[in-house]
Amino acid sequence: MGDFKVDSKLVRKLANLLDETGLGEVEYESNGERIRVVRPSSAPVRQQAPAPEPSIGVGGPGNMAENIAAEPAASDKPHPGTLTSPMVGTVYLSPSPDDPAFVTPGDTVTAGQTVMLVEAMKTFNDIKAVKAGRIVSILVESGQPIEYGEPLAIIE
Amino acid sequence: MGDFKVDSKLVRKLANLLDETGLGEVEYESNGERIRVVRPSSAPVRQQAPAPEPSIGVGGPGNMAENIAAEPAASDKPHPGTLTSPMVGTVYLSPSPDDPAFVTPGDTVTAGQTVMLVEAMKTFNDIKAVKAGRIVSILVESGQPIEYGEPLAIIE
Amino acid sequence: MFDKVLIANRGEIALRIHRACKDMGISTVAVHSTADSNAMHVRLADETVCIGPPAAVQSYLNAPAIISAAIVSGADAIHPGYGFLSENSQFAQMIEAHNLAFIGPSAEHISIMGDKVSAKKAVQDAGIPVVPGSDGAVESVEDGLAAAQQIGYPVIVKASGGGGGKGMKIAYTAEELRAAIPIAKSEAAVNFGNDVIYLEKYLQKPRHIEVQILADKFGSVVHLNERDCSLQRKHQKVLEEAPAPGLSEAERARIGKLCCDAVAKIGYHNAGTLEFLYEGGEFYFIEMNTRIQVEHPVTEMICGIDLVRESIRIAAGEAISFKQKNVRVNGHAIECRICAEHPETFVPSPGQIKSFHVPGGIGVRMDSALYAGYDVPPYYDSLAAKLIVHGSTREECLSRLRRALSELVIDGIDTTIPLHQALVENADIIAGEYDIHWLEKFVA
Amino acid sequence: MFDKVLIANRGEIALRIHRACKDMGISTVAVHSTADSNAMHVRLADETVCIGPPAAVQSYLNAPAIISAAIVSGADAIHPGYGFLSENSQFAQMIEAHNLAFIGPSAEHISIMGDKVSAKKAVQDAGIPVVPGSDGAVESVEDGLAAAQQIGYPVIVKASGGGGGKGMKIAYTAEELRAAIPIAKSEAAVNFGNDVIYLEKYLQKPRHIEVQILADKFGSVVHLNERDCSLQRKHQKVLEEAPAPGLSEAERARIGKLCCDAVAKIGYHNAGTLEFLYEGGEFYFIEMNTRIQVEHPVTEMICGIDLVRESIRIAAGEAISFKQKNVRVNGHAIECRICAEHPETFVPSPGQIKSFHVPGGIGVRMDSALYAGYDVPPYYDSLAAKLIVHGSTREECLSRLRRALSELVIDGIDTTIPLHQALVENADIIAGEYDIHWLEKFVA
Repeated sequence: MGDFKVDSKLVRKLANLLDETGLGEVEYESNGERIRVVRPSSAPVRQQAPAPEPSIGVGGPGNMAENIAAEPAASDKPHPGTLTSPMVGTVYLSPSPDDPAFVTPGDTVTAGQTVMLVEAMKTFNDIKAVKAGRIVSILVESGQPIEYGEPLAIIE
Repeated sequence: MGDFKVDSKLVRKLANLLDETGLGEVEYESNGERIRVVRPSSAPVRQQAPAPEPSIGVGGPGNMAENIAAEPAASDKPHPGTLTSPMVGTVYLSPSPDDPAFVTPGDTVTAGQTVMLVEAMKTFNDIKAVKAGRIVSILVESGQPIEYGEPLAIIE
Repeated sequence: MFDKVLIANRGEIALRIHRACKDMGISTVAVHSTADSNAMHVRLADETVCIGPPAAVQSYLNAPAIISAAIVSGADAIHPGYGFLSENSQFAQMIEAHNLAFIGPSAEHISIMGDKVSAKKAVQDAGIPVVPGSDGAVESVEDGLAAAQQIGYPVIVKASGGGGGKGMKIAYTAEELRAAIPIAKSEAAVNFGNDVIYLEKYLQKPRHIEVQILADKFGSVVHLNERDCSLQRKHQKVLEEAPAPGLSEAERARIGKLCCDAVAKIGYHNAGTLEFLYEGGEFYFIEMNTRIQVEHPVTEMICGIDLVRESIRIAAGEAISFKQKNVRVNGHAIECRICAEHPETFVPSPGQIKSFHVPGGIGVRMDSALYAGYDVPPYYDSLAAKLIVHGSTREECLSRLRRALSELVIDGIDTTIPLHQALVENADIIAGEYDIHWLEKFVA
Repeated sequence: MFDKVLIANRGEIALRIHRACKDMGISTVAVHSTADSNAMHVRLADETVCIGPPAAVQSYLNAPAIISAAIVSGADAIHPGYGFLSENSQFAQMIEAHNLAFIGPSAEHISIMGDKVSAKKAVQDAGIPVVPGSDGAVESVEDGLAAAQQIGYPVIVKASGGGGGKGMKIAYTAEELRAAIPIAKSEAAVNFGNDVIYLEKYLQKPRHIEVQILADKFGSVVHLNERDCSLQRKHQKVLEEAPAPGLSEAERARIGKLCCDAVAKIGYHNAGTLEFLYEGGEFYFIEMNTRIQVEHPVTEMICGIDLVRESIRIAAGEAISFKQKNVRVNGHAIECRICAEHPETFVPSPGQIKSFHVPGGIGVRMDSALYAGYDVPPYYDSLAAKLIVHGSTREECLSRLRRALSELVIDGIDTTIPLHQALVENADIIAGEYDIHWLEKFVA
C-alpha cells in the first residue's frame, strides 16, 4: 500500500458530521474511492443541549429507566456572575404587585443592592447583589416557586 | 501473499484518528486497495491468566459477588490437537482396571484409534483419535467424571 | 429429604429451583449447555456440569446426558422445571430406572395427561366438567341437530383429522348448523382426506382459569385456589393474576373441591394444574399440566406457600406441610412476564444486558436470571423476568405494579416492559374485564 | 386521603415512603440537599425541591426550608421518616401551624416521649413495667439496703448527675452494696460535683424487645407483636428479627395487651414502638419511639401489613384498616442492616456503586436506595440497604437469608455484608441465644 493516502481532514470532517447528525456510520464511495467511518454504539454522544434548568413543580419523570438513560447532562459551568437562591420559597421581582421591579436587565447594581425578594414561611427575604455589575438577565418570573441554589439572575 | 506490504505507519495514523475523533471504525478504499481499522467497543484488558480448566465437582463458588468479580478469563485458544469429550460421564484410560492404558504420552496413534472410554448411562463409549499423531499429554485421570467439551488429551 | 438436587432446566425457573433447594438446605447441581456457562443459576449452584452444545436437543432435551450428569455428580433427584423434559414420561421413567427421584408425578400420570383424549377421559371420569360435544362423530345433518339440541347453541363443527383452527365452523342456530355440516364434511375430506366431523359447545368469550393443586403420596390433596391467565398472545400467557376477578367465593370453593376430589380419584401426586375455560358461570376442562407452571408465584403470593418446596417435599416422600383448612387467600397478586422481545413487533431480542435494576420494597418479588453484563443467548425462549406484585386488594396491587414497573430497568435489549406499562393503565384491565381474546385485539 | 405528600428525609426510608405513597395513588414531593440530586427517591418522585447544601443542619434539619418546600409545591402532608426531624415536636407544631398534616403523633406526645423522665412516668402511670429502682435519691447505706431489698439483687448504683456509664457500681449482695454506696457517693461528688446517687435493678443479660403499635384518632389501638433487636453495636441495631426467639405466646400476648392499653390511656395516635429490656420473663420499659422505625419491615413481613400505609391513613384521619383479631403472625422474618462501612473496622465507606445486584425470589425483600452508578455521599449515615427475608420457620428464614446474602452484590464500596454472612452461620445466632451484649463481644 505504498501510496495509499488517507485524508485525515476528511475523517475528521465525517466524524464531526456524525456528531452533528447523531448518525452511527457513514460510508461514501466515489470514483473507485470509498470511505466508511463508524461511531461505536456505546460512545456517549457529546451532549450539546444545555442542561435543563431545575424547576420546582416540573418534577422527576418518576421512572428509573428514563432517569438512568437520561443521566443528568454534565451541567455547563454556571456563569460566574450567576446569583442563586439561598433558600426555598417564592420569588418576587418587586416589593409589591403595584411597584416596579427592583431591577431590570441592563440596570447597573451596587454590591448589597436588593434585586428581588424570596418569601419563605411568610417572611420576605431580600436577595442582594453580591457584587457590583450590570444585570445581564433575570432568570425567574415574579411569583415563581424556587428551590435552593436555583439561578435567579446574571450580573456581569 | 508474497509481496503484501502492510503500511504500519498508515495503521498507526488511522488508530490515532480513531482516538482523536472517538470513532469506532474507519474503512478506506482507493485504487483497488482497501484498509479497515476497528477499535473494539469495550476495549477489553488483555487477559494473561490461563483459563481454569472446567471440572465437575468443583462447582461454582455459589456466590454472585465472587462470580461477578471473577468474570471468567477469556479462554486462551485451545491447542488445535485437543481431544474433547463428546459427552458427560466418567472417563477410563484402560479397558479394565487390570489392563494397561489405551495410550500413554509419547505414543503414536492413528486416526480412529481408541484412546479412552467414557461411561455414560452404563454404556462404554470409545473415544477415538480424530486424526493421526503423537499423544502429547493426557489431561484426565481414569475414573474421573467429565463434562461435555472437557479436554481429554492433546495429540500433535 | 434429598441431599443434592440436579436442576434439569435453565433461565429463571432453574434459578427458582436453586433458590428453593438452598432455602431447604439442599445442594444443587446445575447442568447447562455451552451457551449458558455464565448463566446466573450456573454461577450460584454448588456444582455445575456442562452437558452439551447450545442446541436444546443436544443439551436440555438430552435425557441421557442429564442422567449421566446426575450420576457423576451424585445427585439424589432431578427437578425438570417447565418445558424441555418436564412432561416427558420416558424421562421420568429413565430417572426412576436409575434409582433417582423425579421431582414430579409418576410417568404414568404424565403420560395420561400428555394426551388430550386420555386426559379428558380421565378427568371426566373423575367428575370434572369438560366442553360438552357430540358423542363421537356426527354422521348426518339430523345427527348434528340432535347433538346441538343437547349441547345448546352456539356450537362449533370440528374435523376429527383437523387442527390449527382449519375446517372449523361456528353455528349459532339450527339453520346455520344445517348449512354448516355438509360444507364442513366436504372441507374436511378435501383438507384432511377424512370427512369425519364432530360438534362441541362454542365458547364465545371464555376466561382461562386454572386451579393449582398439590397431592402427596399419602393421598392428601389440597387446592391453592385459582389463577386467571386469560391474557394470552399466540397461546402464550402474558400477565396472570390471582384470585381471578369476578369469581365468587362459592364458585371458587366448588371448582377447588371438584379438582381435589378428581386428583385424589386419579391417584396423582406432586404439583399440578387443571386448566379450564370459564364462561357463563361454568368451567370446562382444557388440560392438566403435570409440572410447576411459569405463573406459580401469584399463587405463592396470595397463599404464602412455597410451591417448589412442597413439590420437592412430596417427591421425597414427605406429606404436604399444611391442610386445606390452613390455606387462606390474602390479598391479590399479579405476575408480568417480561420477555426479551420488541414490545410491539414481538421480535426476539437477545443480547447483552447493559444495566439491570430491579424494583424493591414491600409486596414486590422479582424472579429473573438476568444480571448486568449477562448475555441473553439467542437459542432459547424469550422469558427474561417475572415481576410479581402483591397487594392487600386488587386496586393496591395494580398501583404497586405501576410503581414497580417504573422502578424496573432492563437496558441493552428490547423487552415487553412497555406492553405491561400499557396494560396496567388500561381501563378493561383495571376493571378486570377481559377474556382469552382480549390481548390479541389489544396488540393487533 | 392526601393528594400529595412531601417526604422530609433521604435514603432508603425516603424511598420507602415514596413507594407507600405511590402504592396508595398519592403524589410525592422529594426534598433534597445538593448532595442528593441523583438519589433514587429524587429520581422517582413526582416533584423535587432542592432545600439546601449537603450539611444536614442546612437541609434535612432545616424545618423552615422543608415547610417552604411543602407550601410552594402544594403538598398536604409531610412524612418525616426516622432520624432528622422525625422526633422534633417543634417541627410537628410548625407543620400544623401551616395547616399541613404531620404524618406522626401529636407534638405533645412527641414531647412527652422525647424526655426520658416524662416518658417513663407517662407509661408507668399507664401500667407499663419499668426498671425498678429506689424511689429517688439514696441518702445512706441503710436507705440503699432497704431499697435493694425491695428491688432484688443485683442492683446498680448510679449517679444522678452522671451519664455514659461513669460512676456506676454493680452490687450482687448486701455486702457488696454496703461497700459500694460510700465509694459511689464520693466518686459522684468528684466527677459530677453532686453526690446524689440512686439504685436500679441491674439486668445482666437482657434482650432488647420492642412492641410495634398503631393507634388511630378514633381510639383504636392494635399491636403487631414484637421484634428482637438485641444485636447492637454501639447502640446501633444491626440485625433484627420477629417474632422474638424464645418468647412464649402468653408473654407475647401479655406485653402486647399492656402496650395497647397504655397507648390508649395516653391518647397517642399513629405508629409507635415501645422498647423494653427483657430478662427473666420480665419486661422493663426503656423508651418509646414516636415514629416509624428502621426495622419496621420485619413486622410487615410476618403480619402482612403495610405500616407506612397505615401511618399515612391514620394521619389523614382514617381508621386502622384491620382489627387486633385479624393480626396473624405468619412465619419468621429477619432484617440485615447493610451499611457502607468496613465489615471489621466499621470505617465508613462512601463512594460510587460499581455494580449492584439484589437477591430475588420468594420471601426476599430489599429496601435500598442504591443503584449501579450511584455515589454514596459522605455526609449522612451509612445505612445502605436493608435485606429483609421471610420464611415459614426461623430455620427456613435463616437458610433463605444465607442464600439471599450469596446473591447480593454491592461493589465499589465496603459494606457490612461479610459481617452478616458471619452472623447467619454463627451457632448462637442459629440457636437464637443472644443478648444485648453479644454482638459487641462478637465484633471485638
